Amino acid sequence: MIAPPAAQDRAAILHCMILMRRFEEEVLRIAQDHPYVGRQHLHIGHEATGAAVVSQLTPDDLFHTTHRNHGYVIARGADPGRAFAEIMGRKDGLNGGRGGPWHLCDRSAGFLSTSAMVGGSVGLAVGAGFGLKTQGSNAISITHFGDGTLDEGICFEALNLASIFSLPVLFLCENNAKEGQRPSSMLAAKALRDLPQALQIRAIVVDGRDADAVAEGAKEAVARIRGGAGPVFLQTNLERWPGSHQTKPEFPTGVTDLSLAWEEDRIEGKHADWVREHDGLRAYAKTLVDDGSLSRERVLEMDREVLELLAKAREFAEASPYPDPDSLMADVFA
Amino acid sequence: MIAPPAAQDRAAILHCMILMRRFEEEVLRIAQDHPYVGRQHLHIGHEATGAAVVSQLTPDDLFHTTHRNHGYVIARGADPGRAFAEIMGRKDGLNGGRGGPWHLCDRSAGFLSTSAMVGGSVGLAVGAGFGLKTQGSNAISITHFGDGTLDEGICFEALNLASIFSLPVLFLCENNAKEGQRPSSMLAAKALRDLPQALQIRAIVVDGRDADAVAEGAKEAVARIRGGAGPVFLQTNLERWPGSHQTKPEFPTGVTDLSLAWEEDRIEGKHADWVREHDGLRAYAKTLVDDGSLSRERVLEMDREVLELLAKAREFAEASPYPDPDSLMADVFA
Amino acid sequence: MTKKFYAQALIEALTETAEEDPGFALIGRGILGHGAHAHFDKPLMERFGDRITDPPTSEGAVASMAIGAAMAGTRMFCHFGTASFTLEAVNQLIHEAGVAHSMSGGQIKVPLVFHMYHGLRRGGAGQHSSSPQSMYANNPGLQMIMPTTPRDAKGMLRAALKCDSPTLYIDHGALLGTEGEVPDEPYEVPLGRADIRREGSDITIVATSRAVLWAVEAAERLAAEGIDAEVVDPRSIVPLDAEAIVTSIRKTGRLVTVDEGYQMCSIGSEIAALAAERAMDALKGPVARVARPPVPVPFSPPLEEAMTPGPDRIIAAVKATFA
Amino acid sequence: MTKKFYAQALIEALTETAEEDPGFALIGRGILGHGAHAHFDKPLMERFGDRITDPPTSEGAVASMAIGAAMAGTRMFCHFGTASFTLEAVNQLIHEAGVAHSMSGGQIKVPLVFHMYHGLRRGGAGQHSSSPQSMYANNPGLQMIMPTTPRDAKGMLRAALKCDSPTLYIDHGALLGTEGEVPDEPYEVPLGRADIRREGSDITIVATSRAVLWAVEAAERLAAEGIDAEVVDPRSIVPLDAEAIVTSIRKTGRLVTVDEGYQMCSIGSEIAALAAERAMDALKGPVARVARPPVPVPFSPPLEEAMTPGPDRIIAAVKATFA
Ligand SMILES: Cc1ncc(C[n+]2csc(CCOP(=O)(O)OP(=O)(O)O)c2C)c(N)n1
Ligand SMILES: Cc1ncc(C[n+]2csc(CCOP(=O)(O)OP(=O)(O)O)c2C)c(N)n1
Ligand SMILES: [Mg+2]
Ligand SMILES: [Mg+2]
Repeated sequence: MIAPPAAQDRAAILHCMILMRRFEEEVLRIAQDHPYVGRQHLHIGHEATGAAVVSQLTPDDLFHTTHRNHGYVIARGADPGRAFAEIMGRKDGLNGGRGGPWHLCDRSAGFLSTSAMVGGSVGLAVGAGFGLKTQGSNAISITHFGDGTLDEGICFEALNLASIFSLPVLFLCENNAKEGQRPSSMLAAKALRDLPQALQIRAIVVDGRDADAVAEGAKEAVARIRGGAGPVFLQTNLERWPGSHQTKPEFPTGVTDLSLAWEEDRIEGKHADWVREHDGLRAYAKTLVDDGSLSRERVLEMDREVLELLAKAREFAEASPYPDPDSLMADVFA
Repeated sequence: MIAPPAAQDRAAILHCMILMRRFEEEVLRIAQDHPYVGRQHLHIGHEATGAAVVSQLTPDDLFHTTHRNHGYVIARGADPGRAFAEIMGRKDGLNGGRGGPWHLCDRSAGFLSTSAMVGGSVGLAVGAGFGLKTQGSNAISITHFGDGTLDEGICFEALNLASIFSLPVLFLCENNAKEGQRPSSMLAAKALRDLPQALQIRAIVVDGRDADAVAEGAKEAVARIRGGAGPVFLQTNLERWPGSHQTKPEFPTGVTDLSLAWEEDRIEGKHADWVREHDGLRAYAKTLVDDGSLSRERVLEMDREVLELLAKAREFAEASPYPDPDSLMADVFA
Repeated sequence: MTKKFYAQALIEALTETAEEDPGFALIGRGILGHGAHAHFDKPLMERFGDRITDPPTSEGAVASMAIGAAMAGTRMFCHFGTASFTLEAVNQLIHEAGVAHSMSGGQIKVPLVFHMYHGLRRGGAGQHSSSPQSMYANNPGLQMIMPTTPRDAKGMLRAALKCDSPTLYIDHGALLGTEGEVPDEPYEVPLGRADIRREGSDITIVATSRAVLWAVEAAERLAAEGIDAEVVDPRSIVPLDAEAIVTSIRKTGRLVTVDEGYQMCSIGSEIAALAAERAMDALKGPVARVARPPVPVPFSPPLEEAMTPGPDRIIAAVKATFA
Repeated sequence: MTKKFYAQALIEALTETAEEDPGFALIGRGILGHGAHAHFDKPLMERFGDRITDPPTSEGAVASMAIGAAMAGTRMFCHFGTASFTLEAVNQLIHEAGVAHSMSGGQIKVPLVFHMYHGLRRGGAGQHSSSPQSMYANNPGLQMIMPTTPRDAKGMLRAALKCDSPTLYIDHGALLGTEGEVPDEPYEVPLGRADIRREGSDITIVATSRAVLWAVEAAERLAAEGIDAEVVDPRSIVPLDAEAIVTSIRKTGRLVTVDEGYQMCSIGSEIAALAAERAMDALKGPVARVARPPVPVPFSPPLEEAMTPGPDRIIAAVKATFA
């Protein structure tokens, strides 16, 4: 496994964000080229949250993820070729083709499972926290999930368990509620954090598009949890990418053009607002270039490196065969 | 069906409380005489809450109750003989012997069902509220449940639904948490009301042993709900009756002696504290006698009337035959 | 009679019920799913959109809400989407809806239809492919319908919506786009009566839901090889028309069952057991079941395909009973 | 060998596992219920009470907690109490524990035993009498054991606790007070092997859990009437020892199944289906199933009694197969 990006390194966070973005763009192309690949829940637009949180973790920390998990798996160092292969149902996929786009799992990168049942990962992550605590481990358990997940009773129960037993769990809520159409959550609470707070769980709310803000919030959260102070609810506010449709995502904002970070007047089209205000990747590239952390050239070079890596990864995946139907009954029991 | 006690009538509330208490004492004797009757979750000690809340309702209001529901069914006017018969599994039982002690149901008294699945009645009552609202009815839906019920995810979900759809539901939480031993709830919240409040449900907390306080709280709650302002969470704080053991309740406080209301120095024994501080029935009898609302004689007379009624009811139940085994397959479908 | 899509027929049943009963209410969005035939819900949405409540992702409480409302006298239709999600509401379906009438000694009625899409759907993988019909059928008090033609979809849903018992309507998304004749005048198809989808004399194939389409296809192909199969579609699982099924088995002397769900303790097992109990003396060969093998549904297309109990596997099973 | 109560044997399996594996953890209180044999949990509570977590009434999240901890490498035992309550955790059992290993391509292990008490228990009525074994068996990825002797309880629980797949241990409270010989040395009883509880030549009775006691009683009484019944106890339902069951049916030529749960789509249906598939040619009479009729469990003692598939009903069913 590839090591996760060096902690606290802002350039590494940006690099990770580019990787996450380009990975998902390629997934969308894969879905267009191979119609059977099915529904995709892309992580586009969540990169600042994902990369910044991952930057605060150690390889021993354990993840339970949801249907919208590609970004995390890649950010933690899973092989992109095997990830593409999994999304395509191929033999060399991370799960041998059994999981597909909703269930990418790489145990060596710290992933225990991906539940696409809304609320599933929250309960399981509390269990991983219980296991780690029982084992006397210093690692923590992380689960990310959407705002809509708070509607499910199991999520409430899980938060309560984590709080009563003071378990080392980071509840990372990616709140992409404002999608213009129907919100993914229908919660009577004034604010999402009112729920964990009612259960005496410390809640931290940050701007999920701002990688620096997320990294800071995650740092505080992880320090608390690792210090034994119990679970933390970290809510990152995001706005859903305009291309994310439940059945068929599209490219209404076009393929990412990183030079828009410094050529802002070129941003146009129906969704220019999203790119200008909600695209955390563009914003972070601009921040790092503006404050002199990175040159424009280095940013574009990173992007080229990522694209090359992913081109090879896609080739690997395309070349991978389907699993042999005779293997159908493998791995039912351990 | 017998009409519920005249609203706001304190003497009627006391009368109802005596009925509830004596009914449960008889149930305990029935359980001793007929060992098969099984587990009993008696409502003893909750009378002030039950009678006072019922006094604020109209016959059209609909109830969903839990395993600890005898008091409510009797207070709303169900026939005590048929209730005893049900507890004994007899043909003339309210449910024809199919429900038994946990599931007393009398549709004509406004009961829709009794769920002994913790949290079950909460979800169903939200449904009844939805139904009533859809029907344009002026009636409200009531569910009572224990503090432990808040542990269940379905309860959380149901509170949320009631709040988002602003349904006419009274959530009556009989908080008997302090039982000395293991609490029935294991909630990380500082106070139970933090949960409904996080979901923007108005919460009212009263001393559940004080019938006047409960009646006042219930009056406010019912007025709000009937006025269309959405659900209310009414929490009544109680302390569990010392005789309530999960498998086999006992009489450690003895059979109720109402003259202890004014002969307090006769209160003795291991559980004297419970009788002195937590027996809402004794307290209310004392209050009404002390403030001149009722004479001691009238209180004792009420008690005698109730005992007579229940003695006949018990006779009726004992005389009722078991259902014919040939009727086994009746009433599976409507 | 007019030729209509299954999706249209289903919506007609709801629209007619809404017309007739001003109290009728619906919970759930996307009644026709998100596929090519979803737009057929328009007649319902336009006229009765205000009767439909869009709930949060809270299957347990949503089921309870429908049950409680039905108990309070509102006739309900509750749509769950993917049947897999109903596994969050099992306790409510079985221990509340299923027992209410009986446990109250017949006092309480639950006029309610739960609708859900079961089955393999290409890419649903291990968590979105559930066919829970056999699990639910193991419990008392819940009617269960699985119509497979537009005519039956409308007629059985109408019948279920008229009665006062809770009914699970377990549907398959692949049926929405099938076409068939639907009566123009009002009608109902009573529950508990099987339909012979194809008459035959050599073997009985009992299949349910989408698997009926596979069974009919298999029967046509078998006919070309000289095997004349009878295809029985129970249509309603609870109550089950055991009489008609047993009559067909006794007539042909052979039985293959087809079940899109897992095999163990399935509707297929139940039908095979009926044969063993009531047609043993008439059987000329071993019974065979075609169903999912016991492995979580894999995402990979060829693996999912390999576990699908489609026409090829049915034909192989039929031939094996003659071996 | 020492004569012990089933309750003792069960606790010994847990105690020995706790001794061997310092990481082994338990969730749930009242492992032996609240009856006369509950106190036999003392050896476990005294030595390993600190390994046991007492959870809130949150079945779904409690199941998830056990599953997640097992995924993270902690060997778990999770006690649910009454099996009816697990209906709040169906999604977690089936869609998380059951699919994790397969869906991850074999990467994730779930070393976990879920324990619960199923069945009729006098007065459990419609919500506390569930026998969900058939429902769970319809799904892949979950092992299922239902031992009926103290020896099997200890040996199979030990075996299940040693393996890395999730197992449902579906128990009956009435077994806790039964006695039997238990080996003194460490041992395991492997999953997937049926036990012939009584040899016989005239008919095979396949029963599970408490129903094995009824079947043995019925067999003794039938012997007095000249019918020599063989009683087969599958012990493990998943994996099922179909071979042994079919061999016995082929030997005797007759079959009665006994299932304390409901009949439709039950383990009894499954066994009858196996007979129809693999022993048809050896059968001398119709198969019969004895199980609960499809009515929610009534509280009233004579009604509950009337639906109990006890020795009388087994004997009647056996005789019917000879008619
Ligand atoms: C138990 C369950 N119910 C319903 C669904 C269907 N579903 C898939 S994603 C989704 C919305 C989840 O919203 P959120 O948690 O905010 O995640 P987002 O997709 O917005 O990132 C729903 C309802 C499901 N997968 N599982
Ligand atoms: C779903 C479910 N889980 C567990 C139980 C077992 N149980 C019966 S009563 C009870 C405690 C309920 O506590 P509370 O709601 O406070 O009611 P109380 O008995 O204290 O009045 C429990 C856990 C159950 N009946 N249903
Ligand atoms: Mg969301
Ligand atoms: Mg309580």
